[in-house]
Amino acid sequence: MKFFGFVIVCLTGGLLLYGTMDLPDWGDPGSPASTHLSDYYIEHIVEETQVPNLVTAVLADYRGYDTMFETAVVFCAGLACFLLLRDFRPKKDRYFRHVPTGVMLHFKNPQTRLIAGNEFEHMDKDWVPSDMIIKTVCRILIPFIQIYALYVVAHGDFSPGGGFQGGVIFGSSLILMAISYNLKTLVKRVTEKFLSVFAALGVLIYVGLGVAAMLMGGHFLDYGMLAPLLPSDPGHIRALGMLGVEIGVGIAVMAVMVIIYINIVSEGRHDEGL
Amino acid sequence: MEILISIKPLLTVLVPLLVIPILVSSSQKPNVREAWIFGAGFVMFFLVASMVPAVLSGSKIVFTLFELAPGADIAFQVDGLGMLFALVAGSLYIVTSLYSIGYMRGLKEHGQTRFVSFFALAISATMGAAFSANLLTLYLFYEILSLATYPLVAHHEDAKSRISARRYLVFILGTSIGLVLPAMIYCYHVTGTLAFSTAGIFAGQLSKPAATVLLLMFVFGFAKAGIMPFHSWLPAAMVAPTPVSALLHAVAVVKVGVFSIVRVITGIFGVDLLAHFNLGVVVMVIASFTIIVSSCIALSQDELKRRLAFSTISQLSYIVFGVALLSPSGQLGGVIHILMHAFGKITLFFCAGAIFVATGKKYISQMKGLGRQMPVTFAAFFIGSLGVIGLPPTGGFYSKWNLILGTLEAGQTIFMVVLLVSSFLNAFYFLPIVYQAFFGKGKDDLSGARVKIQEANLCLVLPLAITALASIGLFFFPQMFVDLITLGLNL
Amino acid sequence: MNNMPAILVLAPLLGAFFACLAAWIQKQLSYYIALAAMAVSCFAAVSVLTDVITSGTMQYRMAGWAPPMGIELRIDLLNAMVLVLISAIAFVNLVASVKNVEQEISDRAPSFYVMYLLFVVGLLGVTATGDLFNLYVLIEITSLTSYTLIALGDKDRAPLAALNYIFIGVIGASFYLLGVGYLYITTGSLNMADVAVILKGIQGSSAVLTAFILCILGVWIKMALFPLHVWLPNAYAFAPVGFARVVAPLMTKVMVYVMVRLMVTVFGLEYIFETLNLADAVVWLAVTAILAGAFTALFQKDLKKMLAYIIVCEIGYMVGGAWLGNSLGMTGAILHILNDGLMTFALFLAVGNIIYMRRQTAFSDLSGLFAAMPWTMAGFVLAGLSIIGVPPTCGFFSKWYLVLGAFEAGAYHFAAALIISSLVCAVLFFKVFEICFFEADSGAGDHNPAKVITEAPVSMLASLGLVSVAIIAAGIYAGTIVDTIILPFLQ
Amino acid sequence: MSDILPLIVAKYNFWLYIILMMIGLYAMIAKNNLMKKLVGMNIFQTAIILFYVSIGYKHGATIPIIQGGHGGHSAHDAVIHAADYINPLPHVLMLTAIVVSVATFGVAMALCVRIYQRYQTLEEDELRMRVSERITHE
Repeated sequence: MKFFGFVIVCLTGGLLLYGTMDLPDWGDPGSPASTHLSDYYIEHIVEETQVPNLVTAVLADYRGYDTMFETAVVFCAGLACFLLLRDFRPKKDRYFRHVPTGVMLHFKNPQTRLIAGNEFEHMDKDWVPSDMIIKTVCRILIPFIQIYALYVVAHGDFSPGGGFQGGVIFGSSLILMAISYNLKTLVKRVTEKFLSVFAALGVLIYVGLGVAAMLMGGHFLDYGMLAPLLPSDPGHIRALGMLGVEIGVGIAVMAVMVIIYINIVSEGRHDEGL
Repeated sequence: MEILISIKPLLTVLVPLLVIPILVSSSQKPNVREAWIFGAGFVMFFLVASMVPAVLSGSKIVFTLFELAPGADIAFQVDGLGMLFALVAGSLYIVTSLYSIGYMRGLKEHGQTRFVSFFALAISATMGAAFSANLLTLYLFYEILSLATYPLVAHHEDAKSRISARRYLVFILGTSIGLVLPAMIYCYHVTGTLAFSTAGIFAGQLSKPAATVLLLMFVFGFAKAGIMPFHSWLPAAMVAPTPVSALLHAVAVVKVGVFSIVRVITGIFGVDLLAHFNLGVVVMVIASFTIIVSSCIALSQDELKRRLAFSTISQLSYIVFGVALLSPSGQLGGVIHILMHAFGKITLFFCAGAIFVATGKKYISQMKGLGRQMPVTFAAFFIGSLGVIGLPPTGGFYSKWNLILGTLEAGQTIFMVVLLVSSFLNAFYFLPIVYQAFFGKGKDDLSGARVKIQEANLCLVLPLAITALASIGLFFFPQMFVDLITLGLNL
Repeated sequence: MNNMPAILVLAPLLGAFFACLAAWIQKQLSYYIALAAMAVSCFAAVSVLTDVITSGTMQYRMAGWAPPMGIELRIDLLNAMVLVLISAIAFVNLVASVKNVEQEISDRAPSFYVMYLLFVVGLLGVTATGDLFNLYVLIEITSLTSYTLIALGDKDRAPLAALNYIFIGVIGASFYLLGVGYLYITTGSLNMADVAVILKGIQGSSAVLTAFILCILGVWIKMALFPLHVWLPNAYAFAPVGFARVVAPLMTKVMVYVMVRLMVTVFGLEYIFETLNLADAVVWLAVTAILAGAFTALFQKDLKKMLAYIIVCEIGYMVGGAWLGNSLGMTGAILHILNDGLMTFALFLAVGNIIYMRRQTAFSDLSGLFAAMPWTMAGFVLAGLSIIGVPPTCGFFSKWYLVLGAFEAGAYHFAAALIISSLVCAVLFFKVFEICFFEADSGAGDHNPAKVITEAPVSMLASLGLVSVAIIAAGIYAGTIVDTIILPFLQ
Repeated sequence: MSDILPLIVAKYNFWLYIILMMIGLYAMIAKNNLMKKLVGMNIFQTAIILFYVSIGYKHGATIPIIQGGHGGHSAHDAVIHAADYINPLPHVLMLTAIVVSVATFGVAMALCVRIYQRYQTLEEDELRMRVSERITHE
């Protein structure tokens, strides 16, 4: 296999290198890639959409159709992890800790129930007491991370950023919570239903905006047609549409990141894990 | 020539097809089912018969169903040749239906509904083949027929029928896909048409080697015609119930194979082209070989149905042989042999089946003295034998006569010898059976006591009597069929 | 403005998310939403097809931007036809599979339907789009969903098969992406029509050649052309049957469509056949694919595996046909996209029915199926005959064009491969038929030889019946399809 | 040789990414451990992303965010020169490609977890052995 792989790699690499011979030089401002579409975008986008961040404008408007499917891909990934890993059967071996005394109890029969209320805590097998410093630092940090995430989403039009980036940052704040406390803390706050509804809802906001434009008589995703619906001056309407779309993307990405994380670390049981 | 557009040929094909759902739904009521079969059979036959006057007056009935590409469509045409074949198949279907009722019920066979349904499908495909206007349509029905007969051959669902059915399929499907299909597409590639025309479709676009290869691909490819070495499916297929052997393996299936070869020789290549390249002789050599060898093999068979099968193989080659003579009398003799042999051979098969139902005997050596027990059956058998050998007063005489005339016309005296020798062989393997049946002494009647007449039931005896009489009738009134062939082949 | 092209893709997309939300209210709801969404999509596809036939190519500007700047859906005759095929098969399969899904993945059925819809969205999007990069994104949606759904099948082996599929699929998609990158560098555009115009001026460039090879290689990997097919048999055989039924007929066919699209629309046939000298090599590759697929199928002992290798073989047909370099071959390849979609779908529908009743598809588990499930087997036989290429089923007619194209191109080896694979397929299918027909069902018990019919539910049978009718109809109207859709497209 | 060197220098970005790509591809084909294959897959995809992003670069241009474009009216005041900003399109495309590769990676990871749960290994040869063992056991 190694030799076989080497041959394939050499052939492919050779082909790719052969192809570069006729490519324009790196950074050549006159190359087709930098002139044909690129010039149009750079010169007309601000005029047409009032959005200075060209990447956002192309992403959410000119190639918004692509981006919609990109969000659908994210959704797919989340759903895939759920489908492949989610395991509803209760685990056979369960561990409980008696909080006041710190004694560990090991249950081998999944049917057994503990009568005592709040004194017992469901534990991982290899449970380590959470560190005070980490807990505290994270507790302080998480809200700021989340605010920053919202900022990144909201400011995608003007500065680097956008729905994907914001969504990932928000999702990672939740993951940080799971890491610093434990998975159960996260699952208790952010339920599975919440996540899956948000994942679908996020994409639905995107598609819905597009369909709304279609219902208003325009093409799919033609935000300009939303003018009568949104309280803004007509010049800004495309930017607003893009913002709406970015919010949808952000929600979906956030939810999916957390879904993937939870399912993979707990092997689909949503109880124990990192 | 007048061209009439009529839906009748399509209807002829559709009638047996449409009756199949009814047959399936009435599987619990055998009498109702059988009534529908007869209904369909008669309607079909009258449809065919109603077209006879038009065809005899020199018109051609056409109907195009679907167009695939220019020159290659699914289309029907009724000319003399197709009409002859359709008349044979249509009339014998009715007779065979009657016979199969007696046979299947007599033996209490299983799966009768499946049997009659596929039987109807097979006859529908036969009609379609008879009325095909071009090679594509012919191929279509040829394939449908192959597949429709598969469950009939495999009817007994045991190990023996499994092997036979497999062999049947390998030969029939293998040759048609492996040889006919590429040859046909090549023809279309060269000429852009597949429609039959008496002048041939090639118009000088073919070199001699290419023509030879194509011709051989067609002759061997239509393996239903049983040209050696692609013949061995036919004896194997005799495991099927006798009505199947009778109608399909003496009339419909094998004759479709021969009919296809006739069509290819007269309609695709054209007599002139073959005469020009002198290719008729090639086919004649192959056919002669098959005639002689299979006759010899037939001599050595003890199972009656197998002997009949080998006889069929040799008789089929007569037809191919006659057409390949490329002379008017030869072609007339060959094509009319489709008719004459059909009536003769089906009588023989009916007799074999009747003997099996009445006495359970399959082997010739067991049949000594049986003629006194079943006189009608063996009388019919005698007439059938005469028809196949080609002796008066049966129609077979007429075809043999014309074949021999044809060899003289074409100046192929050597091949006349082939015909004569094989006729002797035919006589050798048929007449002793009849002689032994009437005058031989079986084990049972050593005592010499008078044997009680014990025929099979009426459903079996009536059909074989009808076909035997028809065989004699054809000797006296062949003129209509001669006209059909003359018109069809432009002789 | 006609929004149908967008609706066609969006209906299942919206359906997917609504189905996901609805599952939290009532599990059954998601199935009905999926069904409704596919019905809408199907209707839109048909309406688009009729519009395209009457008034020519449709363009739909996403977000209202003119083509090279924005993304457009460009629907001409070719993709309109494929769109109808995809949406119809996906819809019918949804009807047929509900019971299979209940049986195999009952606890997460709603998620299955959501994934299923997204998969169909991907296929429809790939077919409808006129943008090279958009094509990539949509290919990834189909791939991602199919990885997941395949992994839901056989508990032990499906995840491994799916992971292998991921590795190879990612390489394929990445190759395509790289190819698009090279194209983008050299042309500066991503719109297919725009790229095609620019490419005309720079045909000699090594970068364009590299782009072409990369794109085509990527698509070949995705469509499992031999020897890049290693992922396919396991992936399709271990997938849950509700999904295997739709991925097997559609995934490879859509990739063939992408190849044809790249060849005809983007790079141009002139460039491929006149500037490059690859056609001969590719036809030889196709020949190898056909033979390897067919002969490997011979050694399989499981029905699903056997069908998977037949798919590999059929891919060879289409690739070879498309690369013959004449319009007949291309016609055959395009027609075969439609026909093979239908045939494979019918086969897998039948397999689904068998699995529903028997749970297994190893050959040893198939005994007595004709008696137990006559209707399912009737559909299976019809589809099998179509794969073999027996008229009047549709498989014959695409083979007709392919062989004709092979003759015209002088590629006799390709014609021979087609014929040989037909013969091998005949052996394959009749092997299965024999097992189902002759071998008595061991499970039924000896005391009960009377045949008990244990058929699949009506919804599954009705779907199979519908597809069987479609197979015949596609065969009968093959000429019409070619005249109204394929030939106008190629001109 | 003297011809090739300037060629390489002028297009060294492509050469680097192609080498990186090939490293990833090699790992995907030749490595025995499924996780390593996944890592190879990621390297491969990342190299493609870099390849694309490098297309967008223009000498003497800055990131594609128009200076003072915010507010709607200022766009008319300042004339925008295409040469001042790099090409935004490859970035857009790659944002999509990144998401796709992340999603694929997620699914592949989930599959690895499934496989590990079932077979307790991710080494390919061992997996093959265990699968065939299982089949012969039946």
